[in-house]
Amino acid sequence: MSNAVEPRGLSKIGLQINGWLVYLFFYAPIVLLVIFSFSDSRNVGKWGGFTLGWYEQFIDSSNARNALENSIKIAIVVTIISVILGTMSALALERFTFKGKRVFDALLYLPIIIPDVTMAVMLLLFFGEFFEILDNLFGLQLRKGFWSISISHIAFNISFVSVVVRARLAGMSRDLEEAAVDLYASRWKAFRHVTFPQILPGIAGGALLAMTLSLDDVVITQFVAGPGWTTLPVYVFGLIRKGVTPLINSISVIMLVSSMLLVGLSLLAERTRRGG
Amino acid sequence: MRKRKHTDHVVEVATPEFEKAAQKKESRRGLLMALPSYLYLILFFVIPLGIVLIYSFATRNRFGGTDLSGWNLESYERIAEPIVRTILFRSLWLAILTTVICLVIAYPFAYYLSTRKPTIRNVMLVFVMIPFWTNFLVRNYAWRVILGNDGPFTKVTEFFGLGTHELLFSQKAVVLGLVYGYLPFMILPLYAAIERIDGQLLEASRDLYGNGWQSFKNVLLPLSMPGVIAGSILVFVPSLGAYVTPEILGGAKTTLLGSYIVTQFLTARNWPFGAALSFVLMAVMLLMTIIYFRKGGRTL
Amino acid sequence: MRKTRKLQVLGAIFAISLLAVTACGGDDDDSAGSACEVGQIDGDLAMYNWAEYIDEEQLAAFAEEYDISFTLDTYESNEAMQPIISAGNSGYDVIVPSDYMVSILIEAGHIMKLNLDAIPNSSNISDDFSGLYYDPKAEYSVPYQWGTTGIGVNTAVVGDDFPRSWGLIFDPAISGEFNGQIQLLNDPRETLGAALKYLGYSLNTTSESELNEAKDLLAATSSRLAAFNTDSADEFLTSGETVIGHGYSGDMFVQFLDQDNYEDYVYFVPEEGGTKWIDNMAIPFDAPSPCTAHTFINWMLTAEQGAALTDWNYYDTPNQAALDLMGEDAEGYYDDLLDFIRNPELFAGGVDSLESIEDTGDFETNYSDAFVNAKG
Amino acid sequence: MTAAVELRGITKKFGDVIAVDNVDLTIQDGEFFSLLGPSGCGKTTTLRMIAGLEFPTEGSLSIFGEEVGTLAPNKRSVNTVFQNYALFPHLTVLDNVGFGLKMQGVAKKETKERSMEMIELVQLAGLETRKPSQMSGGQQQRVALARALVNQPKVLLLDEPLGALDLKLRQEMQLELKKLQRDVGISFVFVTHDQEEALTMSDRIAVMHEGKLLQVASPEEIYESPANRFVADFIGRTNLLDGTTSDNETVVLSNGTSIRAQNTFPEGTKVSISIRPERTEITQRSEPSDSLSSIQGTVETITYLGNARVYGVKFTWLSIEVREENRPDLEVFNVGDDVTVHWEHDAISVVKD
Repeated sequence: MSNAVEPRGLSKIGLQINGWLVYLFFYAPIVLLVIFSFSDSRNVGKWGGFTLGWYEQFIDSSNARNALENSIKIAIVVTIISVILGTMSALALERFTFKGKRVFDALLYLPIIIPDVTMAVMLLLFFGEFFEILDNLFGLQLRKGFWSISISHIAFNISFVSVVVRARLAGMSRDLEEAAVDLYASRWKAFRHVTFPQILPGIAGGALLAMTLSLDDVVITQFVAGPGWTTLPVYVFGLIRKGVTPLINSISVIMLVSSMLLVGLSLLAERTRRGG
Repeated sequence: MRKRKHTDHVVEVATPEFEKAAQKKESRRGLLMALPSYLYLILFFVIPLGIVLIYSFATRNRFGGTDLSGWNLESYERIAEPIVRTILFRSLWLAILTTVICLVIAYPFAYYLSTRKPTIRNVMLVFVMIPFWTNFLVRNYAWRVILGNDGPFTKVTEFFGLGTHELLFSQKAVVLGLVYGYLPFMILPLYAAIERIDGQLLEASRDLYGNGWQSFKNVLLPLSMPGVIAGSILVFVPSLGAYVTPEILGGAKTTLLGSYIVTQFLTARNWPFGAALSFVLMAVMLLMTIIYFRKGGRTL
Repeated sequence: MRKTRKLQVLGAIFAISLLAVTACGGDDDDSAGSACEVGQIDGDLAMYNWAEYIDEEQLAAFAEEYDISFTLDTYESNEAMQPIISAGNSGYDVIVPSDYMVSILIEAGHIMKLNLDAIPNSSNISDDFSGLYYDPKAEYSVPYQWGTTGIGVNTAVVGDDFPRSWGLIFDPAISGEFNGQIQLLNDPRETLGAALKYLGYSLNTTSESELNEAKDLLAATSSRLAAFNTDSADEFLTSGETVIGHGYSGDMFVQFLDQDNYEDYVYFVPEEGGTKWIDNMAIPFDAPSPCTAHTFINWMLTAEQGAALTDWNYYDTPNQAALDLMGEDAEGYYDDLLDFIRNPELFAGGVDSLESIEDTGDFETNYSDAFVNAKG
Repeated sequence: MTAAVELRGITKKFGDVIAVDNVDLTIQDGEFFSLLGPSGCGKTTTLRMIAGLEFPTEGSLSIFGEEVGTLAPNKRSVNTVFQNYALFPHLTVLDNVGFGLKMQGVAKKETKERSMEMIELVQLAGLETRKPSQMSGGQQQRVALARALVNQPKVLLLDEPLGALDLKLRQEMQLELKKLQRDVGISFVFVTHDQEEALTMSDRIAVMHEGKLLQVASPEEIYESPANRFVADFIGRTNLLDGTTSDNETVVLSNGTSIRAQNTFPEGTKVSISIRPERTEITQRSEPSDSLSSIQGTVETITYLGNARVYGVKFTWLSIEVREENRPDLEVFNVGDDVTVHWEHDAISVVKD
C-alpha cells in the first residue's frame, strides 16, 4: 500500500547498480542456455553455427514430447490441489486455535527440511506397500504413474504454499474480517469477499512456487513414477549421463516457454473470469 | 429500515458452558480446516517417514538390500565417526556462507523493489522468477560453461587484465551456484516483509536519525526481521542438503552432507545409514531454525 | 478416551505397513515366464532402459510387428533403477541392468528365470559371453551391449609419448605438469578399482589393506585433480577442461568422433588392466507381460536388430551374428568408430587384463567409505 | 425512553484474565454514550461484545429488549466504526460503503443509490471511485462512518475512531460526529481513553477500570462528583489529598489540617478529598484564617499557560495546585509568596479508593 521511502543520492545509485547486477546474475546462464540451444555443435560452449536441429530432435522424439506433456499435466493438478490444501492449512494456523495445532505446525515444516532423496526413498517404499494393501483389502490393482507422482509432489508443496500464504495472512489485520462480519457477511462471505482478495497475491506466489518445484523435481519423481510417466526433468537427467548436448538446452528453453505460457494463460483466465 | 429476522430461534443467554461449547466449536472448525492437509500428510508423509525411520535401525544386507529383522543402532553409531563431523561442519559453513551472501545481495534488491511503482514491481518480480522455470540441472550446467576454462567469466577477467581466474571446480564456484539457486527464496519473503512497512515510519526515522545507516539499523531492519528469518531458512535449508551444485560446479572434490546422503542411497546402497544421516540432517536443521526463531522471536 | 482411540488407529496403520514391509522379501516368482512360447504376446511392452541406449524407432518397429503399444522410460544408474524394481509393482517388462547388478537382482529374487525355449535367438550370442560370473548358466539375463572403462588423453597437449598405464593418472612423476587437468570418475568402485589395478591388485579385492593402499593413493592424487565426475569425462577432454580423463569407452568414442580434430584424442585401457562391463536384458519378477518380454528379448537377439542397436548407440555388441551386418548403412563416421573399437592398442594389456566389477556384498560399504575418506 | 442496549451481569474472561467483570449497563435509545477508561480497562471488550465480535462468558446482553448475547455479529442490527477504520483496501469507496447492503442482499441499484446518498452525507461526493489508500486519514474516517451508517443500524459502535487523527482534525470530527448523531437519532456507543473527548461529546459516560464499571453518569456529574478516587483522578486535573473523616462535615488531612467536606462515610474512614484547581482562588495571606475552606501556604512553582497560571502551593508537607485565569484584575504571585488558597465548600468532593 505504501511505498517505502524513495532512496536518495548515492544510496539510490548503489541500489540501482545492485538491481541491475542481480538481473545480470540471474539471466547470464539463461542467455547462454538459449543461445547454445541454436548451436550446431554437440558441445555446449562451442558455437557451431545456427541450427534448429536440436528443436527438431526434440519434436521428433515421442519420448521427449510425452515427458513434456506429463510434466505439464502433473504441474497443473499438483498446483491446484497444493494451493487449496496449503491455503486451508495457512488459514487454520493463522486464524484458529485447535487441538494439535503445534503438532500440525511442526509437521508442515518437515517436508521442507527433508532431503529429497530420503523423501524419494520413503515414498517408493510406501507406494509399494500402499498398493499392496489396497490390492489385498479391496482388490484394487493400482499402478504407479500420474497419481503417485502427483501425490508425492503435493506432499511437499502443501508446506511451501502454506508458508507463503501464512506470511501474507500474518501481515493482514484481523480487523478487515471483523469489519466484514460486522457488516452482515457470513464467515464464508467474509472469506470470499475480503480475506481471499487480500491474500490472493500470497496464493499466487504459492502457486508459482508449487508449479516451479513440481516442474523441477527429479529424484522424487523418478522413484514414484511408473511406466510411461517420465517427466521432463527426469528425461533430461537421463540424457545428461550421455553428455550435455544442446538438446538439453532446447528442452530447457521449451520448458521455460511452456511455463511462461502456463502462467500467462492462468492470469488471462483469471482476468476474463473477473471481467465477465 | 430493512427488517432482519435475527431471532428465528431464541438466542441463548451467555453462560460459561455456552462459551466453552462455542470455543470448542471454533476449535473444531480450525481442525476441520487443517484436517485435509493433516490427514494427507499423515498418510503420505508421516507413515512413509515412519518406514524410513524403521529402516534407519535396520542393517544393510550383503546385496545392498535392507534386512529388517535385527534392529540396532549401528547406523547412528557411525555418525560419531570423524569423517561425518568433518562433512557436517564443512556443509554448515557453506550453508551459512550462502545464506549470508544471499541476504547481503537480496536485502538492497528487495528494498529497491519495494520503492518502485506497483506495476513495475510486479514485472520485476516476475523477471526474478522466470530463470527458475528452466531446469535446475541445466542452469548448473550453464554455469559450468560460464565458469569453465574457455568460458565468458575467464574471458572477462582476462579482458580486464585480472589474469586467468578459473573458478570452476572450487568452493567459490559451489557457493556461487548455491547463491544463484536460492537467491529468489531470499528475495521473495524479504520483499514481502519490506513492502508491508509503512513508508511514513521510515520517513520519520530518517528525520530522527538523519543518517541512512542508523535508520536502517534501528527501524527498517527490525521491522523486516520476519522476512529476514523466513528467507534465511528457505536458503539455509536447501543449501545444507545440496548435492547437485557441489558435484557439477565443485567437481565433487570434497564431500558435503547432501552428496553423502545421496551416495548412501544411490551408490553404496546402504539405506539404513542413509536414513540415519537424513534424520541427523533434519535434526540439525530443526535445531538451527529453532535457535534462529528464538533470536528472531517469531514463528514462521 | 478419544486420544487413545486415535493412537490405536495410527498404531494399526503402522502395524499393517510394517507387516507388509517385512512380508515383501519372499514373493519372487520364477514360474511366470516358464509357460511362454516363442513369439507369444501377453500385453503391451514397458521397457526401463538407460537413457539414449535404444532407438525409439526400433521399439516402435517391434510394437508394430506384434501389434502392441510400448513405453520407454530411462534411468541413469543401476542404483537408481534397482530400488524401483525391488519395491515391486514397477510395471516394467524389460530392464537393462549391468553385470554386478544382475547378480544382486538374482540374489534378491527380483528378476525372473528366463524360459530359454522362448528365446531361441540366444544362440546368436558370442561364446565370449558364456559362463559369466554374475549369471553362470545364463538363466536370468541375456547380454545387451558391452564396453570398457579406461583413460582418454588429449595428445595435442600431452603428446604421444606417455606410458599406457594408470600411472598417467596416479604418478605425479609422469603427469605432474598436468595437475588440475586430470579427472576421475565420481564412482567408488571404478575409481578405487583403477587405483587397485595400478597397484597390481584385483579391482574386486576384499582385502582391507589393499583397499587402504588404494585409498591413500587416491587421497594423494585428489589434490591434483580438476574434478571427480562421471557424466562429463568425455566433454571435459574435448572442451579443454582436462587433458587426461577417466571414462567409459563408448562415451569417449562418440565424443571424440564429433570433434574436427578427433585424431588428437586417444582412448585406451591401461596395461595393468581395466574394467569391462556388460549390460544385460532381464525381466523383473513381477513383469505385467512376461511373455511379451521374452518375445522382445528374442527379437532383439536377431542379427538385424543387434546390428541396428549398435548402429544406433555405438556400443559393442555381444551378438556374433550381428557383427557382419553392422555399419552397412553408416557413413565414414561409423567406419572411423569401428577402427577405434578394433584398434589393438585399445587394450594395452590385452583383452585378458580386463576385469568385471563384481558385487562384494558387505565389502561394498568399505569401498564407498574409502572413497569418501580419500576425498576428505 | 427505551433501552437500546442493556448489559446485565456481563463478565468476559480470556483464560484466567477477567477483562470485563460483572458489568450492568443500560444505554438509552438516541443517546451519545461513551465508554471511558485507560487502555486495558475492558471498554473495547465491552464494545466488541455488543457488536458480537466476542461472546460474553456470562450474563445477559440485549438490544432493544431482545437477547443477543450469543448471536453472531452478522445477525445483529448494530454496526461498528473500527479503530483503524478497517476499510477494505481492494474495494473502492463506493464498494466499501455498499458492502453491508450487498451482504444483506439488497438490490444492486438500491445499494448504489443508498451508498451514494451516504457518501454525500459524509461530504465525500466525487471520491467514490477512489481506493482507501488514496485518501487522507480524515476521509477514511468518513468512509468508515458512511459504511456503518448506510445500514441504518439501531446502534452505532465506535472504537476510538479519532485516535489516529491529528489534534485539529480530531476536534473538527468531534463536533461533526455529535451533529451526525443528532441527525440520525440513534444511539452511538463511543469508546475512548481521552477524557476530554468523552466530556465534550457524550450525553452520558461510563468510566471503566480493570474490567469494572466505576461510574455511569452525565459529564457534569462525573466531573463534579466523581464516584471514587480513580474517577476523580482520571477525569480532568484535580488535587487529591488523603485524609480521614472526623464527622460528616469534616475531613482531617494527613498533615493534620481540617477541611470542611460533606460526606456520608462513617467517622474514621480513610478518604481523599478532590478539589479542582480552577475551583480554587489564591489571595495574599493577610491574617490567620480559621475557615475550614481554605489553607495557608507558600507558592512553590508557577506554570504559565498563556490563558492561565497554575500555582503550586505548599502547605505543611502537602501541596495543592491552583489555576487562575490570566485576567488583568487578578493579582500575580511569585515563588516564595505567602498565600491563602480558598474555595467554596461545595467545590470539594470526598472520594474513597
